[in-house]
Amino acid sequence: MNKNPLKNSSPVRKALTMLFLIVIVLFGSAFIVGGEEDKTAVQTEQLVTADTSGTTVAEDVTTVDPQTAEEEVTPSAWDGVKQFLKYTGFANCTRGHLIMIVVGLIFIFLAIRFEFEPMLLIPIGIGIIIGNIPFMEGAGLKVGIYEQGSVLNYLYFGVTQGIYPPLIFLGIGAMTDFSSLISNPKLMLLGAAAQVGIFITFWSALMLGFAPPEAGAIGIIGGADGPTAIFMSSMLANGKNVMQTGAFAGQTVDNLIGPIAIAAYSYMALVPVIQPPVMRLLTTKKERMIHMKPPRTVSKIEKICFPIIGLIMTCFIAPSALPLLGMLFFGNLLRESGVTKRLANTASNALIDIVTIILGLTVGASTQATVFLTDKSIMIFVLGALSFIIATACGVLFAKIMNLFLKGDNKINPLIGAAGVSAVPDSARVAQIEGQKADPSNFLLMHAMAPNVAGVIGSAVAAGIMLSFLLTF
Amino acid sequence: MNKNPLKNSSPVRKALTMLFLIVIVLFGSAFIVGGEEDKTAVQTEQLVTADTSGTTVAEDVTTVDPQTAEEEVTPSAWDGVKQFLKYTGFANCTRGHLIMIVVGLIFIFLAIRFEFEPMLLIPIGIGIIIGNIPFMEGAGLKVGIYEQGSVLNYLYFGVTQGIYPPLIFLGIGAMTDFSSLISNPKLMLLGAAAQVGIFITFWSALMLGFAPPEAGAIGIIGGADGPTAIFMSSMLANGKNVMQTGAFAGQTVDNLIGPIAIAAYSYMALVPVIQPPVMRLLTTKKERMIHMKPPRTVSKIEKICFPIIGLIMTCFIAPSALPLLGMLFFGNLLRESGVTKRLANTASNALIDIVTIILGLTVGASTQATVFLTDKSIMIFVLGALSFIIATACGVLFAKIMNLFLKGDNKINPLIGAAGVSAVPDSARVAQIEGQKADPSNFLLMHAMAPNVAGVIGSAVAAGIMLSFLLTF
Amino acid sequence: MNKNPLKNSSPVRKALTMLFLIVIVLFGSAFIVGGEEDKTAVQTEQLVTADTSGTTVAEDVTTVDPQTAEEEVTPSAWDGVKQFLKYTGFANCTRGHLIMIVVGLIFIFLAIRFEFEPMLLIPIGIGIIIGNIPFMEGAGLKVGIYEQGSVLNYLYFGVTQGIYPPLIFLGIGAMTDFSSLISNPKLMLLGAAAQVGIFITFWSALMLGFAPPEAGAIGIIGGADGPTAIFMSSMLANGKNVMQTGAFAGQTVDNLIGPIAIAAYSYMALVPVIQPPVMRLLTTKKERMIHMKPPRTVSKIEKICFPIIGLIMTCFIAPSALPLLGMLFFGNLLRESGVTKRLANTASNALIDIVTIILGLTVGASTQATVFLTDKSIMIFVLGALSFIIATACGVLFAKIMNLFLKGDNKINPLIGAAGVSAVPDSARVAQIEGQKADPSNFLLMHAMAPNVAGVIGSAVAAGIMLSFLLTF
Amino acid sequence: MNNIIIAITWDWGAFDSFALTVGVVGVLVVFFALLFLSIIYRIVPKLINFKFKRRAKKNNVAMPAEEEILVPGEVNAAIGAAIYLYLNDLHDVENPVLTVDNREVRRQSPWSDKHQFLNQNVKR
Amino acid sequence: MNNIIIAITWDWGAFDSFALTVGVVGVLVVFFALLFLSIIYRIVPKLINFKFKRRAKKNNVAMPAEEEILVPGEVNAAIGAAIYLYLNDLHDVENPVLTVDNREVRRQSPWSDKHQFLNQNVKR
Amino acid sequence: MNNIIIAITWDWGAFDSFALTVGVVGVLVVFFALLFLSIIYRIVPKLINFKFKRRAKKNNVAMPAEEEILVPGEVNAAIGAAIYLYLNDLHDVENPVLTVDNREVRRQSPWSDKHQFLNQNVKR
Ligand code: NA
Ligand code: NA
Ligand code: NA
Repeated sequence: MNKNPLKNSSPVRKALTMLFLIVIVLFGSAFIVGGEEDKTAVQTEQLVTADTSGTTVAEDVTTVDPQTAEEEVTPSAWDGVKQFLKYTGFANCTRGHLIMIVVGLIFIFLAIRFEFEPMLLIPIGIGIIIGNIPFMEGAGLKVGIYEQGSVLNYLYFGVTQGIYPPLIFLGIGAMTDFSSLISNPKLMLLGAAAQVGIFITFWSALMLGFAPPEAGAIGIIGGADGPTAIFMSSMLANGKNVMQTGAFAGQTVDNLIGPIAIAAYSYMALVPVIQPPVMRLLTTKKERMIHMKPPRTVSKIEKICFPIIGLIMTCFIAPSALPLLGMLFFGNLLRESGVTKRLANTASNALIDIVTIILGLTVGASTQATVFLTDKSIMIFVLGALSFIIATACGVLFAKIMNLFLKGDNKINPLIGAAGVSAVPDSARVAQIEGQKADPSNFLLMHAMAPNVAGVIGSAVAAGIMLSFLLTF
Repeated sequence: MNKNPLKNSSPVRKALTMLFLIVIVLFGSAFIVGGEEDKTAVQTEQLVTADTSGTTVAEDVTTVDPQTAEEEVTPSAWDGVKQFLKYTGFANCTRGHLIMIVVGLIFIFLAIRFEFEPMLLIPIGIGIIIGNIPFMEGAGLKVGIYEQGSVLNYLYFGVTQGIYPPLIFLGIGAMTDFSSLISNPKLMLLGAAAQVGIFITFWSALMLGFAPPEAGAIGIIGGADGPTAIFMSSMLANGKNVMQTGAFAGQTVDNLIGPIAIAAYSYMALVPVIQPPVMRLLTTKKERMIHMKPPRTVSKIEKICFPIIGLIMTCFIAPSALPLLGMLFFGNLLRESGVTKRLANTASNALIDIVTIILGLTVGASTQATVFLTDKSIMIFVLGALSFIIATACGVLFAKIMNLFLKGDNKINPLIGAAGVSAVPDSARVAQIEGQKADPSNFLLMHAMAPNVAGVIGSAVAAGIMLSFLLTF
Repeated sequence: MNKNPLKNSSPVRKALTMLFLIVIVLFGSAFIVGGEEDKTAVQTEQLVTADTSGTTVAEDVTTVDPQTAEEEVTPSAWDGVKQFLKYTGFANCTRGHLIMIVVGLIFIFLAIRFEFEPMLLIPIGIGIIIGNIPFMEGAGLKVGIYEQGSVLNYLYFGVTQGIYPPLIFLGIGAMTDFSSLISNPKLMLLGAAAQVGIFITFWSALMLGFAPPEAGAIGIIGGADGPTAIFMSSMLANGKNVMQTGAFAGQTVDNLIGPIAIAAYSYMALVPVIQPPVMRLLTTKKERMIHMKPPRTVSKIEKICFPIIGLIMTCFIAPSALPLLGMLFFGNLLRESGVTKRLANTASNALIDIVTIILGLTVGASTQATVFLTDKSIMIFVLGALSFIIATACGVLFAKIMNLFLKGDNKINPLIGAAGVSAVPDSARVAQIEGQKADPSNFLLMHAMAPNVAGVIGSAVAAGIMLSFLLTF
Repeated sequence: MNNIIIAITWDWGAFDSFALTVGVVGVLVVFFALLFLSIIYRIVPKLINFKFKRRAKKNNVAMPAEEEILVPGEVNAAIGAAIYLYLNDLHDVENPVLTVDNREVRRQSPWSDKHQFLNQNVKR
Repeated sequence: MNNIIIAITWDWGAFDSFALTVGVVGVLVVFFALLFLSIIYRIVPKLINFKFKRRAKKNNVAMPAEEEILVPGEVNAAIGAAIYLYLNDLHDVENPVLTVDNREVRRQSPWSDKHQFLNQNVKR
Repeated sequence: MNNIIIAITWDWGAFDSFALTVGVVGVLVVFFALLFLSIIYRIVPKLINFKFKRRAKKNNVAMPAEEEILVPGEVNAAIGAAIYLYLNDLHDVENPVLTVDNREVRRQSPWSDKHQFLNQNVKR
């Protein structure tokens, strides 16, 4: 029984609510951009922020020159009050800050209201708010995530250097059961097919004017793995590398870690909204009704061999993916060895939780309006959506192609192809739900887990290949 | 039933024991300062250290020149023994080291014997001992907390850069229930009133000759929040900032992190000793007997909104408090969102414990006698006590003022005003205990929790304001 | 009942299997070293790697010049494929990589098959594999542990700076019960006797041509404490210190952290194989049958005093051991104080697990073939075995000497002398097992725990003394 | 350290206008910030209730009148008793003689798993 | 940020041979890597079984025919029902009114142990 | 690495007086340090007992004679049996065929919560 009348919404209603919120924000921000006199548009957006922005607007927004701030330490108490006011968020607030705060609130709302990946969206959402509390930049307050010596800057170090993603992969490895994949290895190909989206997005990004390393980092959004996307962008689009080849020689890549991470996590959270239409469009009802034969059981020794073989094989092929795949398979060996349960537990609980909290917070905070709200960010969001849709389509279509060569009860339900984008375990759940819509007695979840986890491996391999081409660009 | 005859002591006896110990130490150290022949005074202090110091004194204390030490690698085994002895703690021991080791032992004793904040006093106490094991400074042994490259120095980095306090606030947020405050918001003002102590101490410190940034960091001791005090001193009194204004222009601030942290935690542990006399002095028995009406229940949605609103509001007012308040409210949202219990658990268990252990240890170790035992440290202790007393008084008095405007069963028991100093949850417990002394049927604890947690917010806001004035001093 | 026919092997069979594996590897590697045409030898070694190395060999191993790699970004797709292939592990693989991967697999095999210290051998084993995935060094891929900016390099920082070992000692302290030692302090001398092995190995290493600081770090392998060995080598044989005395003046010490750590952990895991023959050789059956009188119970206050006294005493004697012993006794006080169980739990669970995972992984990965497979590494392994054997012998013999002075039921079973090498708790278990072989009614475990934990303290003291002599060498 | 002679010089001159400003502005801002917050927290529940009530009316669902769920006096007294007992109990600390802590049953440990296990058996 | 006018310029020229190479090589390598892995994982169980069977024959122990332990249809259906119920249940979220979380009983805490404990007593 | 030819040169000359000093001083200091500690730990319990006894006498409370609480032989034997069984049991390792680990019931996870939960249902 539903005790909470707010919660019994269908996916359609979820999608509508979400789109509604996005439209309001874009609409609102367009108004704000239009002129100061339209500021009231912000106030209607969200109950909670109404007061905030109301108060904000009421304040006298005076811009200050930080250089002169120090000289103004003045004799009278009233001047003291004025000086204090110059440092408040009210005095330093811009439209961008307000837009981003609203975006953060929407993230939190989606996480709590619809339970879209709450472990990720709540830290990111609150991070967006924290990163967009306006403060006087350049005054040495050590508050902003981009200010040397600030706490957020120290915590952000693990993002910019790509340290957190491998630690998260360690935890993922320690909590992932690869049995489905081991029992039916051919489903691994579905995880490969979905990676086509990565490369098509890479091309699209190139044609939209991004430099190749940036385009590579953007493409990986389609891999639907937050940690992989952050790792790639910290390597390729980190605002530090200087390119040496072709038309971009001598230029420094942009720092796109923030937009790429936010896009990747946003779309991962929105998998239950994005994938179903694509899946239904590309499959017939008959295909969606295909029952797959139950997977065989997997012996302990197979489970132990899996991470070891996987590590050696994939890393010989793409050594650049070592930090990700090495940790993933390491975690899985801790889990499956049977003699290190204790370490696997810590890796998949305390360690991954701590890293998730800090990673989410700092990735969110890296969206500080003054550096985040650019054309590039918006293009990255568009490309990310494209990437997800193509990846889903490729997974589904490849399953249909495989079916041409498979007979009888070996046939694959093409819905599970969509799970190849990873976004573990949401896209596998989407396959299960869509399968049950076609035939309530159809249980695809376990089958969908195979391409789902293969997608994680596939994206990491793709990332490794990209890195070997683009790191030395 | 009390099985342990050592434990059934009244607060008065506790206070006396403690004062007795402090007197002995000061007395003892005075004697030691007086001359080498009085060394025996040390030996009577503590059963456990008796042997230690006895042995110490028996050794031939030869001071060595570290520069010449290397040349003395000599042919005979006896010279080798002598060289080894030069490196022992016995050879490098000074009175200061012994005094501080005794102080560390007292901290541990208080923690185990009276359970005064054991989670803080034991790490700090053992840290004081570890930081005062005498060693040959400057010989490159990488032992001391102030020696580049030593393990303690690496762990201390999180203190000097103010990284640990926000992480602790994250955990505090994740374990704090703000219901009492939400159900009776007017009690928040008591948490504001108690912060007056901060500013009065700031003034006093100025008049004792501290530079304004140092005075600001000292004042915050009255906020009764260890993490806030450490964060403030790492920002303002870190031994690195160069002042640019007024009479102190060109001077570098002193590094007062150690004394401020030790003072803050000591007084927080001593809240059950310091506050009751002040509370009884300022209230009548009739006032202490006031019963407050039970708080209303608080809905889940209110609890979710609380941290979000609190974060935006307080940080707009004092952006410099963002690292503290941002993390506090982030942790609270993890707790209250209902969808991230797992993260809240890790933040309030593994994460806060790890940080507490390392923070306590390094703060303790930073009291290395050669840098800690100065006039300034002693003045800071005196100012800290003053600060606590004033803060308690202000909280109590403000509750009495509020009562002038409140009627009937809305009246506030002024005892809970003392809880406004924070020191969560000890000062709330003190209010409960004092209330029950006046009327055993009076249960103030839940009411006292409101100003108690408001005090945390209030101190952080006060810290933010101080920072915006003093960081650019 | 033994369900798994693979598991019911006697220690002898264990030893044989292990020796067999080692022989195969050495044999195989000798063949590989002999010439390219013998590569097939590798393929027969291990079922799992058979495919790997098979594939490897089949590839065209072309060595590339990293400097020219960038210029070869070429127009045709085929050139692109070739460029990609140059970056694969297949193209960069050497015999050394394959040998080390096989060694890693053996570690994992031993851990899972015989449960030899699995918590250490699995992270180290997988670390060895990860560290020996071949990649193009110097191309800026940020993959290798010795490449600045790579994730492994960041994690390795805690090894090279000696930060992890003290944190592990904190956890060990928090999980060690020193009761046996407190109840029978004279057994502490057995923990001292076993340290003779350290100094004899130090001499041997000197005579094999190692510089004194390197020899000191190698000697500590005989202390049978992985963390102590890593800490020592990070201080003395870190590839950074420049020596200033004697024949080695002006030379930089070698970086021996990897080989020393691997040797220490390998032999710790092999304690059940190495110690029994030595123990049986040096004792008569009658001696092995000695029953010891049960230890007295220990009061809580004694347990609290133990770490405090131990910390002050040992660190006054050897201040350089402070990071290790300080943390060990700190952890133990957290455990025994009775008021900080929560912190002790975290230190002995989440914290030690996280550090163990990362330490094991990076120590393993530091065996990258291109820096690890040297004469020195092999000599270190030989010296390490020597060290363990001498330490075991000294412990046993010293127990026999003590028996000359003890009467009646105070006599010590010399088997527990072997537990003085530490390797907690494996060498205590070995004493128990050997004792029961002589007399099934003899239970030495609790008695053996006393020299066992004393061995930890003894090695740390020995390390401190070494440091005070050799850090300024 | 050497002989500690604390030279306390109380300098009223240091209490300049800057000090005054910081103190006064500080106190006022802290006060008004928390006053402001307390007002908002007074308003928010009403807004939420308003929204809920409207929704409830639309759905013909009876909403519980939240404000009225007050803990009655007797319950409070019982709770008080519990607290009292707890606070008294707090200082009932363990016998200083050997305590066996059976609660800490850890299954595995890199350093002392078997050790722990065996110890527990032995002590019991 | 200022007025955001997204200037999208779609430049086919950027799709040069390098881009083509990266894309094509990338897709192919990912595909063949996973194909390769899937083949290996198809082979490994057979090797393992072979080894076990030989060993089992030597020891005269009957090995369970692993491949045949398949979950029958009815079990699968039952599991399906469980999943179905679970998925439906997932959105049965708590009453928005006060929830007392008794599960989080922490014994000790540096900042709020007694506080936690007392709160729990009080709310119950 | 290339061809590993271990050139072992045993140089007695390296065993100079410095080496001798370090070794001898090291062994002696370790030995005396632990001897010293063992003496202190022998003394401390007596001091504690003395203090307690004096206090007990003052309070007329009978203190348990701690030293005499010795575990009797039979108990020790029983413990031994338990250890013996445990040590034997240690190598009774799980069936190599599929093991379902029901113990690891995690309630929430950022990456695999529902996945975990569903898996558990499915496997059961
Ligand atoms: Na993927
Ligand atoms: Na406070
Ligand atoms: Na040892």
